[in-house]
Amino acid sequence: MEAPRLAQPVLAILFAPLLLGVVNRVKAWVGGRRGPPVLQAYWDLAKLLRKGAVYSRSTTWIFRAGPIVGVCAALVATALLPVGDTPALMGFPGDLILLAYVFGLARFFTVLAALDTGSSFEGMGASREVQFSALAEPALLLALAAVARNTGSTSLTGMMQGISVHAWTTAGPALALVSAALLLVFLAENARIPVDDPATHLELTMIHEVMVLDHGGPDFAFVLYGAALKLWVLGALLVGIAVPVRSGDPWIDAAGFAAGMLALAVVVGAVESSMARLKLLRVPQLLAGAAALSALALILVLR
Amino acid sequence: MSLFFVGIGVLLVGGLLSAAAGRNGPWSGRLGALGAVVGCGLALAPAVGVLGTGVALESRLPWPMPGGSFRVEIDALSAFFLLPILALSALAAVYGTGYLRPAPRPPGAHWLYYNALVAGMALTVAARNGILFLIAWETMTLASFFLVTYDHQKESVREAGWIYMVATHLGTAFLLALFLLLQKSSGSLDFDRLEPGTHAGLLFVLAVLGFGTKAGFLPLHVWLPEAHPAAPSHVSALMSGVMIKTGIYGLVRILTLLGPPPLWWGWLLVGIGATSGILGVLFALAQHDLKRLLAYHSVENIGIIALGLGLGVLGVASGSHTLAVLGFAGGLLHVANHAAFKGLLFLGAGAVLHATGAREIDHLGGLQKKMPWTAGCFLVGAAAISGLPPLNGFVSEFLIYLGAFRAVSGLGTGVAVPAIAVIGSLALIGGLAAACFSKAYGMVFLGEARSGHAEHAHDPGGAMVAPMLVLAAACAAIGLAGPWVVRAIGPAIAALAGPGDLPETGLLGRVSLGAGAFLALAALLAFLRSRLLAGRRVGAAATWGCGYAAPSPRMQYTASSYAQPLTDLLRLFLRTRKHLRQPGGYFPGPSSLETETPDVCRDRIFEPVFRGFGWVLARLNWLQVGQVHLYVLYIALTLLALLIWRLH
Amino acid sequence: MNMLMETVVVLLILTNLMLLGTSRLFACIRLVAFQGVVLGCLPVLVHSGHVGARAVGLAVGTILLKGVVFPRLLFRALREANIRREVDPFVGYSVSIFAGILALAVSIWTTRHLTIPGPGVSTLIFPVSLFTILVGLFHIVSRRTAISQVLGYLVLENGIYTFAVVIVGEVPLMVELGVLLDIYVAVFVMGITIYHINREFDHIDADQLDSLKG
Amino acid sequence: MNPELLIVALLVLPAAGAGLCLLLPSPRAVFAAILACVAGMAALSAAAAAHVHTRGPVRTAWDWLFVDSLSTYNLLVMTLVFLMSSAAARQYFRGEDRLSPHLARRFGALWLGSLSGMNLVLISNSVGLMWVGMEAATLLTAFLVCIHRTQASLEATWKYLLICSVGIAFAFMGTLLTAASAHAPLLTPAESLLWTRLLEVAPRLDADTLKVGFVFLIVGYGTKAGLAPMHSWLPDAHSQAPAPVSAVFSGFMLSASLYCIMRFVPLVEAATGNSGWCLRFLVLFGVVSILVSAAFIVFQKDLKRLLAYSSVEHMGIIALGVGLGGLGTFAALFHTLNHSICKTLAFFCAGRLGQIYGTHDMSRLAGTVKRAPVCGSGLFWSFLALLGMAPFAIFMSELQILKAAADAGAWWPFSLFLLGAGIIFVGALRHAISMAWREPGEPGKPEEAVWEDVFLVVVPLVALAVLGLWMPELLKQMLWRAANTVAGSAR
Repeated sequence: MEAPRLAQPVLAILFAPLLLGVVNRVKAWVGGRRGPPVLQAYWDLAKLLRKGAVYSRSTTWIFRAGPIVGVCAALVATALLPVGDTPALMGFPGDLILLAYVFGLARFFTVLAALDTGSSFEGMGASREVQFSALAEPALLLALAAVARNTGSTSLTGMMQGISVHAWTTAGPALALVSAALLLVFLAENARIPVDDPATHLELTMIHEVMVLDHGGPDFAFVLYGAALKLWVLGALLVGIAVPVRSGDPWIDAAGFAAGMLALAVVVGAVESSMARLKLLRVPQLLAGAAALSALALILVLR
Repeated sequence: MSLFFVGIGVLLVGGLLSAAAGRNGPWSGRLGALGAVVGCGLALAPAVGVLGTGVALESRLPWPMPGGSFRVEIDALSAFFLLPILALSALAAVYGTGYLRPAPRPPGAHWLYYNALVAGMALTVAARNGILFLIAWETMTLASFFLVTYDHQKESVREAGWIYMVATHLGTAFLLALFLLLQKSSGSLDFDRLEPGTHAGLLFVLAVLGFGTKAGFLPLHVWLPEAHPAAPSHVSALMSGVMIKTGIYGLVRILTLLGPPPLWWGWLLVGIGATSGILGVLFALAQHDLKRLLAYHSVENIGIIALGLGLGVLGVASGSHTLAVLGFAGGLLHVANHAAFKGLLFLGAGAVLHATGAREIDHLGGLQKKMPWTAGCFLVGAAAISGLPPLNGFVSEFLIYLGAFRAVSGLGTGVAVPAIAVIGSLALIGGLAAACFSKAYGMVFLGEARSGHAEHAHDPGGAMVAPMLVLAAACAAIGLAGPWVVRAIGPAIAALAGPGDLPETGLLGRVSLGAGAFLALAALLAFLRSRLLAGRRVGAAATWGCGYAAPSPRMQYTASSYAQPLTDLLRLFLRTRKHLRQPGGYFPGPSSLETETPDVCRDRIFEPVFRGFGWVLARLNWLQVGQVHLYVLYIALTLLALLIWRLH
Repeated sequence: MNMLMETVVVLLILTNLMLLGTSRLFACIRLVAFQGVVLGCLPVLVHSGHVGARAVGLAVGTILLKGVVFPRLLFRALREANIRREVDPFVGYSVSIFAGILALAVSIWTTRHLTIPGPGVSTLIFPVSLFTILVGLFHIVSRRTAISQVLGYLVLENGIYTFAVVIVGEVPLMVELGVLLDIYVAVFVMGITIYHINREFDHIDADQLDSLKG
Repeated sequence: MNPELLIVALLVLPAAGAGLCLLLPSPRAVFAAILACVAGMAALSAAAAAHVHTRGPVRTAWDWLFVDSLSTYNLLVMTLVFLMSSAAARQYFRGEDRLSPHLARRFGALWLGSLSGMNLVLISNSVGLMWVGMEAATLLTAFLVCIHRTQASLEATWKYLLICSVGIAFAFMGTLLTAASAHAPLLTPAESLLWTRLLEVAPRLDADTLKVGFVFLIVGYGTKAGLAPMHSWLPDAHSQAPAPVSAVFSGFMLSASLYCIMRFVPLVEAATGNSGWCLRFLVLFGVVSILVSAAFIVFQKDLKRLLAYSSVEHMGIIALGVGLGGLGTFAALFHTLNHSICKTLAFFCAGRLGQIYGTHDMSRLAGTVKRAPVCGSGLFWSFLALLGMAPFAIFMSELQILKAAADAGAWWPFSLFLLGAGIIFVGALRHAISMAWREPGEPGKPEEAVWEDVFLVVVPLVALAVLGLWMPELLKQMLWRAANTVAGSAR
C-alpha cells in the first residue's frame, strides 16, 4: 500500500479537532470576542482522558459502547475518503454506501446510549436525532448519485478523480446544487446551526449535545473526538466536490484540500455567527429542501 | 431426492404422532418439535447439496389427477429458498417447545399444523406442477391459519385469522387465473410446459397480485399486521421470516417462466418496493405493539426485496448482466437475511412477551439488565434489520445500492430513473428503520422498567435462548462472510440473472474488510478505555435529571413520544388518531394522550370495497322475502324469458 | 272431428278466462272440474277413427279424477277452512282477464315458428296448452289462498295434459298412468298440507306464510 | 348375478324395504331395516357398477330400465349419501326422544320410498319413467320435511310442494316436447320416450321442438335442482327438515335432478348440431346460482339456510361444469361426489349442534368446538372443505372446472365464478370462525364424544382429503365414461 493513500486518515486523525477550533475562532472573531485558542479542543480531550468516570445506575454496556462505536465508525469512514486524486485507503466501488452506513451505525449506538440512561431529555434528543438523520440520508445519497451519474463512477475515489475544473464548467449548475445539498446535510449531521446549536445550554432545545449529557471522562472524550472526526469526514466529502483542485501532484492537491477545509470552517463559523437556530419544526423542511436540491441535480445530470 | 421426501415424511409423521400423543402435553410437544427438527435436517441435506454441486435433483411420481403430475425438483432457486425455510423452521420448533410451556391446552394440534406448514412450504418451493403447487400452497395457508388462531378465545385473534385467510385465499384466486392462463396453450400444468403466450404482461400482473398478497406488497399487506401479532411468537417468526417469502419465490419462479421481461415490469416492481418499503416502515414507526411493529417491518423488508428484484428485472430487460446480478443477488440475499433477523426479532419479542406478558412497548423498559441474552440477540437483530454494517442486512442492501448506483452512473434513463428511486427510497427506509428499531430496542430493553410487567422478567430457558443465539450468529456470519455467501448462492442468482460470472459481488470482501477494521478498532478502543480507567475512580449515580430532584421511571421518554416528531411529520400517510384529554383550569385533573394508527390501506381501500360489496349484496334480499307467489313468479318469468330469448 | 277439437280448444280458452275473472272459490273449483271433464274427452276425440279401449280407459280415468275426485277433495278443504271467496287478490279480476288475453297473445306469438307434426291436429293446440299453463301460473302468483294455488296448479297440469294427449298421442299407458297417479298424489298431498296448515294457522292464506325469508 | 336381475333387484329392494318399515314395531328395528336396505342397495349398485364398467351398459324390462356408467356412478353416489345419512339419522333421532314408533315407521317408509323414487330416476331408460321417479321422490320427501309438524315446517312444506310441483310440471312438459320432437316416422310413439332410442336418432330430431322442450326441462328440473332463480324453496325446506333429510336433499336429490338435465344434454346437442346451444343455458344458470347464493350466504343468520344456499352454489358449480363440457363435465361429476359427501357431513354436524343448542341461529351457536368437540370441529372442517380449501377434493374439482373454463376461453364465467366463490368464502368463513370459537353465551358442559359420531365425522373428512390428493384410476375411468355419456360420445 502506497503511503499517499494514508493521507486522509492521518490528516483526519491529527487535524479533526483543529477544525472545531477554527470554527470557534471564526465565530468569536465575527462576534468581536477573542475566543478560545485554536487548539482548545485538543486540551479538552487531554483533560477528559485523564479523568475517571461516573456512570448512571440505569445504564448498561450499551451506554459504554456508544462513544467507542462513534469513534470507530468515523475512523473507518476516513479510510474511504480520498484526498484529491489520491485514492482512498480502502476505496472500492460502492464505498460511499459503507460511508453513509457506518455513520448510521454510529448514530444508532449514540441514540441507544442516550436511551440507556432513561433520561427524558436524552430521549428527546435521540428522538430528534433519528428524525433529522432519516431525512438527511436520502439527501446525501441522492446527491452522491448525481455525482456518480456525472462522473460515471460509483466509488468515492473515482468520483473525486472525476471532479475537475472541466467537470465544473460542463456541469456546473448540477455540481453547485450537489454542493449546496451536501452543505445542508453537513450542517445537519454535525449538529451545527441552523439545525442545532452546539453552544446552547438549554437541554430542551438541544439535539446532539443533550444525548451525551451523561457521558463523562474518557467516554466524553471519545464522543467529542468522534464528533470532530465526523465533522472532518463530511467536510472533506463536501470539499472534495466543491473544490476541484486536481493537479496530479499530491502535494498541491493536499494543499488545495487543506485550503478548502479551512474555507469550510470559516463558512461554518460565519453561518453560525450570522444565523439563528431554526425552529425544530422547520428543520425537516430544510432537509427536504436538501433532498430537493439533490433531486434537481439528478434531473440536470440525467438530461 | 429421497432424503427430501423422507424429511417431509418425518415432518408429517412427527406432527401426527404429536397430535396422537394428545393429552400428554410434554411428550406431544417434544415429539412434534423433534419431528420438525429431524425432518428439516433431512430435507436440508439435498438442498445444501444442490447449491454445492449445482446439479438439480428431480423426481416424478405417478399421480392420477387430470392436469396434475407429481413432479418435484430441487434446482438452485428452490434449494436457495429451502435453506432459510428449513433452517428457521427447525430453530423456531426448538424455541416453540419452550414458548408453549405452560400451555393452556395439549399442544398436539399445534404441532401437527406447524409441521404441516413446514412441509407445505417445502413442497411449494419444490413443486414443478401447477396443481401440486397450488395444493401445497393452500395446505400452507390452511396450516398457518390454524397456527395464527392458536389463541382463538380472543376476539382479535379470530378477526386476525379471518382477515388472514380471506386475504390469502383471494390471492390464490389470482394464482388460479395465472396458472390456468399459462397452461392454456399446452394443456399441461407442468412448469416446463407452461407458456406465457401473447399476454405475458397480464400474467405478470396476476403473479404480482397473487403472490404479492402472500408476500405482503402494499396495499395487499393488510393481513400481516393482524396475523403476525396474533400468532404464537415462534409461528410469527416462521410466517414473517419464511412463509411470506414463498410469495417472493412464486414471483421469481414465474419470472423464469415468462420469458424476457420488458422494462416496465422492473418499474412496477421498483414502484411496489418503494411504496411497500417506505410506508411499511412508517406504519411500523407509529405502532405501540412490539409484534405489530415487527409485522410492518416485514412489509418494509419485502419492499426492499422487491426493489432488488426490480433492479434485477431492469438489468435483464436492459441487457446489463452486472445490474441483473446485483439486483437479484441483493433481493435473494435479503430473503435469507430477513429470515435470519426477522426470525430472531420475533423470537426475541416472544421471549419478552413470555417473560412479561406485555406486548405494549410503553409498558416495558429496562430489560437489558434482566434479560441480557435476549437483549443482546435482539440488539443484533435490530441493527441487522436497520441495515447497519457489519451485519447481514447491510450486505444485501449494499448489493442493491451498488446495482442502483451502477445503473445511475452508467445506464440509460429508462433504467437510471427507477434506480434513483431505489437509492432514494432505500436511504429513507434505512433512516426510518434505524429510527424505528432504536425505538423498539431502546424502549423495551434500555432505561428503567415502565411498569410492573417488566420488573420481574428474566431470561427464558435454554430451548428459547439457543435458537436466538444461532440466528444472531447467522446474522453476524453472513454480514462478515458476504462474498462467500454470495458465491454459494451463485447458481440461484444465475437462474434469474442468466448464466455467467457474478461481477462486482466480490466487492463485498472490501465491505467485510471495513467491518473487520471496525471491529478491531472497537476492540482496541475498548481496551484503551479500560486501561485508562484502571485505577481511577469509577462512580455510579442516578441519571442526571437536569436538576430535577425526584426522577421516576414514569418520566422516561416513551415510544409514542419518541416517534411523535416523525409520525407528525408524515401524518398525511399515517392518519394517526389522537385521543387527547388536556389539562385545564387552575387545578388540572388527570390528563392523557393516546394515539393509535390503524392501517390506512385497510381503512381506506379494503373496508370501503367490502362495504360496497356488502351493500350491493344486501340489496338482493328482496329476492327471498318469503312470498311463495313471488317465487313462482320468478320461475314463470325465467321460463318466459328463456323461451323468448333463446328461440328468437 | 277437427270441428269438435276446435270446440274443445275454445272451451279451454273460455274456462281459463272465466277462471281469471271469478272470485268465488266454489265457482272456481267447478270451472276447473268442468275443464277436466272437457279434457277427459280429448283422448277419444284425437283418435277419431278407431276409438280403442285404451283411449276410453284414459278418458274415463281423467274424467273421474279431474271432474270428480279433485273437486270433492277441494270442496272438503274449503269447507274445513270455512272460506268462500278469494279476498283482495294481488291482481284484480278485470286486470286478470286482460292479462289472460295478453298471455294468449304471447303464447301464440311464442309458438308461431313451431310446427308440431301430427295427424289432424289443430294448430291452436300448442299455443292454447301454453296459454293454459300460463294461466295456471298466473293464478298461482296472483291469488292469496292456498286453495287457489292448488287450482292454479291443476290448470297448469291441464295445459300440459292437453299437449300430452293431442300431440304426443300414444305414450305408453304405464307412463300415463304413472303421471296421473303422480298428479293425484300431488293434489292429495297438497290437500293434506292445506288441512294441516288450516289447523296450525287458522287460515289458508298463503300470502301470510312468510316467516321463512332471507 | 344376472345383470338384468340385478337391476330389477335394485328397483324392488327399496320399495320392499319401505313396505317393511311400515310393519316394524320399534324405531330401533326401523333404523336397522333402513341401514340393511341401504347397505343392500350399496352392494347392488357396486355390483351393477362393476358390471357396467367391465361389460358395458345393461338394458332390461323391454328397454324401460337401463344402466350405463353415468347412472351407475350416480347410483354409487346416491347409496353413499343414503348410507351416511341413514347412519346420521339414527344418531340424530337417538338424540331426539320425540320419535314415536309410529313416526319412526312413517319416517322409514318415506325415507326408503324417496330412495326408490330417486333410484327409479337413475335406472330408467324411459324419460317418462324418470319423471315419475322424480315426482314421487318430491312428494314423499314433502312429508319428510314436516315430520315434526310445526308452523314453520308446514310453511316450508307448502312452498316446497307448490314450487317443486310447478317445476316438475314444467319438466313433464319438456319431456313431452322431447317425445314430440321424435314424432313418427322417426320413432314409434312407444319408443319416443326411450332415452337410448332417442339418442340413436338424436341428430334427426326436430330441433325447434326440442329446444322449447329443453327450456321447459331446464326450468323444471332446474327448479328441483335448486338453480337460481328457481331455488327459492330450497333454503326453506332445508332449514325446516330434520338434518338427515336436509342431508339427502342437498346430498343427492338436487344432484338427481341435475342428472335428469344431463340426460337430455346429449340429445339436444346432437339435434342442434353440437353447437353448444343448450350448454350455454347451463353456464348461465350456473353463474347466476353462484352469485345469488353468494349474496345470501354473506348475510345469513341461520346455519341450515346457509348450508342450503351453499348447495345452490354447488349446484351452480356443477351446472357450470357440465355447461363447459369435456373436462368440465368430468369435474362436475367429480364435484357431485365431493359435494354430496361434504354436505351430508355438514348437515349431520349442523343437526347435532342444533339439538345441543336448541337453535340453528348462528348468533347463538357459539363456541361449538368447545361445547361439542366432534360436531363443532366437524362442522368447521366441512365448511373449509365446502369453501374449496385444499387439500379437500372440492378444491380439486373446482380447479378442474376452472381449468375447463380457461381452456374453453370462457373468461366471463371464469371470473364470475371466482368472484362468487370469493364472496362466499369471505362470508361463510366469518360465520364458521365465529361459530367454532366465539365464547359461548351460556356455558354448558362439553358433550361426550360418541364413537359413532366420531366415525361419521372423521371418515368423510378423510375420504375428502384423500380424494383431493389422489384420484383412484378406477374412479377416473368411471368419471370419464360418465362424462362421455353426457357429451354423447359414449359407446
